[in-house]
Amino acid sequence: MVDANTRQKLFGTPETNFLNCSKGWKSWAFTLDHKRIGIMYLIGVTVALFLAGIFALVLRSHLFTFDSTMLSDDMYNQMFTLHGAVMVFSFIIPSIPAALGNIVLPMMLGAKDVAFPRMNLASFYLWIIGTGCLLGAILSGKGLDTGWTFYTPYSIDTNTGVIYATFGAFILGFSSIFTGLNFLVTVNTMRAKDQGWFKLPLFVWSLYATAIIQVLATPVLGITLLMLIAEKTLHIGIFDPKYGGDPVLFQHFFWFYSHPAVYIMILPAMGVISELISVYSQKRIFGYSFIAFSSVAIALLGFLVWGHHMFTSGQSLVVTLIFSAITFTVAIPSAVKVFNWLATLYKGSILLNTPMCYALSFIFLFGIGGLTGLFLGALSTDIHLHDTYFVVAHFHFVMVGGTLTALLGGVFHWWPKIWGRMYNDFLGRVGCFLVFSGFNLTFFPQFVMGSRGMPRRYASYDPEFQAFHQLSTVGAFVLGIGILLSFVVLVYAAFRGPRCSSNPFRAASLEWQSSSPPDFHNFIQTPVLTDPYDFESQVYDEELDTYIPREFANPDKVAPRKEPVHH
Amino acid sequence: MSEHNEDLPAFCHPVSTKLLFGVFFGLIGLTILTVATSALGTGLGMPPAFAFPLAMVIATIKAFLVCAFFMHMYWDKSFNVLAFLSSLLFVTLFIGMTMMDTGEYQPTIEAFDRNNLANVDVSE
Amino acid sequence: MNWQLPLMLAQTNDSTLEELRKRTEAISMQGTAVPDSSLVREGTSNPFATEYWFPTQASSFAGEIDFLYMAIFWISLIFFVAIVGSMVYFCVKYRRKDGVIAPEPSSSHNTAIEILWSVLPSIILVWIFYVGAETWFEMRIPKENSEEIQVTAKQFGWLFTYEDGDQTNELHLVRDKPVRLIMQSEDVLHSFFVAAFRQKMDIVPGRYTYAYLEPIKDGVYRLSCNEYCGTGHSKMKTACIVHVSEEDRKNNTKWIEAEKTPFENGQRIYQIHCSGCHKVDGKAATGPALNLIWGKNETMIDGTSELVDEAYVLDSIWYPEKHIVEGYGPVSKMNSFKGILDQKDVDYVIAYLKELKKSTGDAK
Amino acid sequence: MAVADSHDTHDDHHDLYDHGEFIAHHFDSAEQQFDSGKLGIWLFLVTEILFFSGLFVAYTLYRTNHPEVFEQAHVFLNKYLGGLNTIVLLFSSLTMALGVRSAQLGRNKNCSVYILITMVCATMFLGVKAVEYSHKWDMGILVRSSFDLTYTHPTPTTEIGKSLHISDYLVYLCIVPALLFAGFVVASAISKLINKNMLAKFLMAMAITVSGYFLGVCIGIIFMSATDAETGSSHASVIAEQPLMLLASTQDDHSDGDHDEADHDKADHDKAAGDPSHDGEHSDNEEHFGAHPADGGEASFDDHHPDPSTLDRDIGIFFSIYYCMTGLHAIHIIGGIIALGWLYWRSLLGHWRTDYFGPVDYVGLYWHLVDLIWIYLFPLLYLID
Repeated sequence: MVDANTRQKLFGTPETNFLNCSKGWKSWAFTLDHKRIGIMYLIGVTVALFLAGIFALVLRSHLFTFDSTMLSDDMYNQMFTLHGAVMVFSFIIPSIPAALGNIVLPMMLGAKDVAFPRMNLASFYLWIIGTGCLLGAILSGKGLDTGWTFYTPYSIDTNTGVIYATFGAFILGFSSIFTGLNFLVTVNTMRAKDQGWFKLPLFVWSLYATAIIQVLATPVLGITLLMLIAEKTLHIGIFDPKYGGDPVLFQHFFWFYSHPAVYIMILPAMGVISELISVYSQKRIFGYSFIAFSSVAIALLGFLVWGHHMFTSGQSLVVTLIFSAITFTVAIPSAVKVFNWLATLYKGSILLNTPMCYALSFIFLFGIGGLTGLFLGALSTDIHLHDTYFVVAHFHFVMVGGTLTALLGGVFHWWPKIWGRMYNDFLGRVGCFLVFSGFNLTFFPQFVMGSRGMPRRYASYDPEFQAFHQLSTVGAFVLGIGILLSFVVLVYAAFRGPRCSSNPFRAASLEWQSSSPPDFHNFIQTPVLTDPYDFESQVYDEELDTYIPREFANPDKVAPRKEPVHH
Repeated sequence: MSEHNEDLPAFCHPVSTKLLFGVFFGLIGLTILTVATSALGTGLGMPPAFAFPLAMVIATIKAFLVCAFFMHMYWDKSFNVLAFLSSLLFVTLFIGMTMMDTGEYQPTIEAFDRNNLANVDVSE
Repeated sequence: MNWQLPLMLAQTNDSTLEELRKRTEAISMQGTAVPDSSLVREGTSNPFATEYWFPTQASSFAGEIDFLYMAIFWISLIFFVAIVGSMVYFCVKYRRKDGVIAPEPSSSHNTAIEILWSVLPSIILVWIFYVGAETWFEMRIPKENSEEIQVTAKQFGWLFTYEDGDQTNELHLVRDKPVRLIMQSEDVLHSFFVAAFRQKMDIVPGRYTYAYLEPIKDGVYRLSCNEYCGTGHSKMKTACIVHVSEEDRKNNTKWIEAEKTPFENGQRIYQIHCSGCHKVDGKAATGPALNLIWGKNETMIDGTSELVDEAYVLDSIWYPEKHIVEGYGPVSKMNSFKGILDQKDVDYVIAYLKELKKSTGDAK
Repeated sequence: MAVADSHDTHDDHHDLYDHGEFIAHHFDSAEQQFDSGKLGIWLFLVTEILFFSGLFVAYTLYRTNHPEVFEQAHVFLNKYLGGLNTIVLLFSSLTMALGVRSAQLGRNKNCSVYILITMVCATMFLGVKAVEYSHKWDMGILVRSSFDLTYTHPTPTTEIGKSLHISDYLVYLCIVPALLFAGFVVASAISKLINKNMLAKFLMAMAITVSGYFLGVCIGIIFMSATDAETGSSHASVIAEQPLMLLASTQDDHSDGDHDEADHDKADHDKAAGDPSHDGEHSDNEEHFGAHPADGGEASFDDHHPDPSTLDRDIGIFFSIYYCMTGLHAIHIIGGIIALGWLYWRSLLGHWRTDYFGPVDYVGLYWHLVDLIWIYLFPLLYLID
C-alpha cells in the first residue's frame, strides 16, 4: 500500500521520460536505450515499407493492362526484385522483433534494458548499412534483377548489382543475428525476480522462438551469400553449373535460411495477436502453455521443411516426399494458436478499437494464408500451383495479411505507452478497414489467376487475366491509402494526440506499470510481478484515471478481488 | 578439478595448470597419432576405408578435450552446453538432407556430363 | 487488337484443329500471346465449380489434381467459415457494452479440447498428404512405353527434338500417347509449365530433369517458362499442340529443307532460334524487331551507324557483341550462334529478312 | 533495483562503467552480467558453427559425390605443414586457457604475457599458411575457374624473392605484415618519447605479435623443404614438369570406371527396352538415361573417353572449397588477434579481477572455437588417403 503521492509519481505523466531526458541528435544517434533504438528502428522500417510499397504500386500500375509499356521488361524485373528484397530483408524481418520487440521486450521482463545495449545499437547501424548496400544496387546505376531469391546461375550471369545487394543482405543478416542473440540472452538472464518461464507474456515467448531461428538460421544465409559473391567474382564452381557447380544446391542453402525466415516474420506477429486478443477481451488467454509451446514447435519444425520450396526444382523424389510430409505438421501448431484465440474471445468483454480490429483482421487474413498453404503443401496440387500467382497471393496473405497487420495492431496497442498520447480511434479503424478491404481486393483475384496458370514474375501476361489484374491494382492502391492513413493517424497522435494515462487498456503485463512515456530506466520502482493475463490484478484509480496494480491502489476504493474461475 | 576457493565469486572457476597442461599434451599426442596413422596407415595393414573414420574419431576426441576443459564446459551451466551442442544437431540436419538429395539426383548430372562435357569449353 | 483474343477463342469452341493452328501461326508471327484452347470453359462464373478455377483438364492426371484442389478448397472453406463465423459471432455477442468491462467467467484451459483440435486436423492433413503424394507419383514416374522428347530451353525460347530427329519450337504431342520429356537448359534455370496439363518441372543447367504426361484432349495449349530467367522471361512461351494422330503430328513437325524456299527455311530458323527475343511485328522486345531491319541504317550503342546488309547480319548472328544497337543491353546480351547456324542457315535468314521487309513494308 | 539513481546520470548513461565496478547500469549484479555475457558468447559460437556449416556441407557433398577427386587432390597438400599448424594452434589454445586462469585469479601481469604468447602463435599460424598458399599459387593451384596446373611460376622475379629464393607471392603476402611491424615499432618509439609508457608497451607487444608472422614464414619454409623429399608432391618443379602424367594416371582410373558404368548403363537400357516393366523403377530410369545423348545424335559410348577437363574441373572445386574453408578460418584468426589485442591492452590497465574477467573468458571461448574448427579442418583437408 502506498500513498497518493507515490502513485502519482509512479503512474502519473512524468516530467522527464526517455524521450526528453536528453536532447540533440547525438543523444539519439549514440543512445543505448532500447526504447530509443526501437523507435529509430520503427522509423527505419517505415521508410523501407514506403519505399518497397512504392515499388509495389509501380508494379501493379504496370500490370494494369496486359501489354503495358509503362516499364520495360528489365525495369519490371528490377522493380519486383527490389520490392521483394527490401520488403523481406529490410522491412518484414526486423519489423516486429527489432522495432516493436526492442521497445517492449525488456519492459515486459521488468528489466532496465536488453542484455547488450551496444550490440543493440550496432544491430541498428548494421541495418542502415545493409539497407544502404541493398539500395546501392540502384544507385550503382545497374539495378538488381535476380528476384529476391538470388537463384544461381542467373544471379551469376547477370551483370546487375548482385554483389551490392548480396552484401547488403549479408549485413542485414548480421543485424538480425545481433537482435536475436540479444533477445535470447535478455529473456534468459534479465527476467524480473520470480518471473518464471510461464509467467512471461506470450509475446516474449514468440520473440524467444523467433530469436532461436535468427541465431540458428541466419548464419547460413551469411555463408550462402558469401559463397555466392565468391562464385560471382572468382567462380569457385560450387553453385555455377558452368564450372561444375550445382544450382539446386544453392536453393538448398538459400531455403535452409529463408524458410525459417518465414517464421521469423510470422511468429512475432502471432505473439502480438496473443497479447491483443487477450487484453481487448479482458480475459485470460486460453491455453497459455499450448500457445507458448506451439511457438517453439513452429520454430523448430520450421527448420525441417525448407525443401517445400523446391518441389519442382529437380529435387529428388524421396526428399520431396519427406519435406511434404513434414510440411503438414507445421500446420498443426498454427491451427492450435488460431483455435486458442477464438476460445479466448468466447465470453470475453470485447472492445473493438483499432488494435483489436487489426487483430481480428489478422485472424481472417492469416486464416486464408494458412489454409491456402495446404494447397501448396500437397504435392500434386503444388506442382500445378508452384511459382504461379497462387503462391504470390498465399505468401502475401501470410506476410502482409499476417505480419503487417499484426505490426500495425501492435503499434497502435503500444503507441500510447511509447508517446503518452492517444490516437484517434475512429480514423484508426477507418485505416484498418481500408487496409483489410484493399488487401483482400489486391490478393484474392491472384488466387484465381494462379489456379488458372498465370506464372509469377511476368512483365506482360495473357489478355484473359486482365480483369483480375485490374482488380488487384485497384486493391493495391486502396491498401496503400489505408497504410498511409494509419501512418498519418499515428504520427499525429505521437505529437498532437491527447495525453493518456499509464495503462488505459487495463493490460496486466509489466510494461504497463511504467509511466507513459516510460522513464529512461523503464521503471522508477521495481514493478510488482503480476500474471500478464490476470486482468483482475489491475484496478481503476480515479485520481489518475488509469488502471494500476492492486498492490498500489487505495484499498478503500478497490472492490474485493474476484478469484478467477477455473472449470 | 577446479580449484575453488572461498574468496572467489560463485561463477569463477579457475582450472588448475596441471590439468591444462595435461590436456595440452593429450592433444599433441592425438595430433601426432592422427598424422602417423594417416602417413603409415596402409603400411600398418589398416584398411583404407578405416582411415577416414579413425581420423574423424580422433578429431572428435580432441574437440571433446578442448570443449570440456579449455572451454570450461565441464563446469559450465547445462543450458550453455545444450545451446552449443544443439547447433551440431542443426548442422547434421543441414548436411543430412542436402546429402540425401544431391546423392539421389547425382546420376542426372553424371549423364549430362557424359553427353555434354566434350562440347563445353572449360578453359573459358 | 489482341484484346479480342479471348472472345475470338471463345467462338472457336467447335473449330477444327487446323483452324486453331493457323491462328497460332498468325499470332506467333505478330505478337506475344499464344492462344490457349483450354480457356474455352463452361460455367466459368461459379467460383464453387472446378471449371472456375482451372483450365481444361488435358492430361491424364489433371482430373485427380483438380479433385484434390477442390477437396482442400471445401475443407478449407468449412474451417474458414467456422473460424471467421465464430469470431464474428463472439465479437457481436460479447462486445463491450457502454464501456463496462464484464467478462463472463469461463475456463482458460481445457486439455481435452486442445488435444481434440490438434488431432482432428492432423487426420485430415494425413489424408491430404496421402492423396497428394499418390497423384504426384503418377506425375513423376514415367508411363510404360512413353515416347521421349528432348526439350532444350534457353533464354528465351524452346527447342523440341522428337525421336525421329524432327525439331520444332512448339511442342507437338499426340493424344493418348504418354510422353517423357528429357529437359536441359543452355543457360539459366527455366521451368516447363503447361497449365492445361497441370505439369511443371524446372529445367536445371548442368543436368537433366524429366517430366511425364499423357495428353487426353487435343487442342492448342500455352506452354510457358515458369522459373524466372531474365529479361524476356514473360515472353518465353510457346504453343503446345496435341494432335489426334501420329500422322497429323508428323505433317506438322517434318521439315525437308530442300523442298522449301529459302524464305520458308529462314522463317523456320527465325522461329526456332530468334523468336524468343526478336519480334517481327515492329515492336521492340528483348532485341530489336526484325521485320523492317533489312537495308536500314542502325545506330549503334557507341553512336556509329551501320548498314544492315549481308555482312552485318552474319556478324550479328555469329559475333553478336560486335554490333549492339542503341537502346538494347546491357542486362541482356545475345549469345553467339556460331556453330549452331552455318553460312547456309544465315543465307536463309537473310532471304527471310529481305522478304519480310518487302511484305511488311508494302503493307505500310 | 530500488528507486533508480537520480536523473542527472542520464547524460552520461552511455558510460557503462559508471559504478566503477564494471557492472553496466542495467545489470543487478556481477554474476548476472557474467552469465549474460557467457550465454551471449556461447550463442555467438553457435552462429559461428552454423556459419561454417555451409562450407562443411559443400565439402561433404563433393566428397561423397566425387571421392576420387579428393584422393587426387590431397597429394598437393603437405600434411606436415598442416600438422605443424595444428600444434601451433593447440599451443595457443593452452596459453589462452592459462590467460583465462590468470584473469580469473586477478593476475593481470601473467594474463598479459599469456595473451601475448597466444597472439604470437596466431600470427605464426598465419605465416605458415602464407607459405602454404604462396606455394600453391606458384603451382597454379587456384580456385576452380583459374585452376591450371600447366601454369607455373616457380622462379621468383622480385629482388627479394631472388635473393632469398622464395616465391613472389610470399613476398607480396609479407608486405602488409612488414609495414605493420615497422609501423608498430616506430609508433612505440614515439610513444616512449612522449612518455606514454603504457602505450609504448602495448605497441611493442603488437610489433612482437606481428614478428610472429615472420617466424611462421621461416619455420614454414624450413619445414616444407625438409618434408619435400618425403611427400615428393609438394615440390613445385616436379609437379610443373609432370602435371599431365599425373592427370594421365588419374584418367586411367577414371575412364575404367566410366567404361564399366557406361556398359552397365547400356545393358540396363537394352534390358529396359525389352522389358517394359522396368520403366516403373524411376531412379533406375534416370540413371540409364545417360545412354541417350541429349542432341538425339548417335554418339556411341564405347569410344567415349572422359575429358581430362573433368578431373581438372573437379580438383579445382576441391581447391575452391579448400580456399574457402581455410580462408574463412584465417579471417577468424585475424579477428581473434584484434580481440586479443584489446584484451592485452586491458590487462595492461589491470582491469581483471576475480569478479570481473568476463571479456577474457569470452574471447577465450571464441579462440578455442577457432581451434576447434581447425581440429576438424586438418583431417578433412590434409589427411585424405
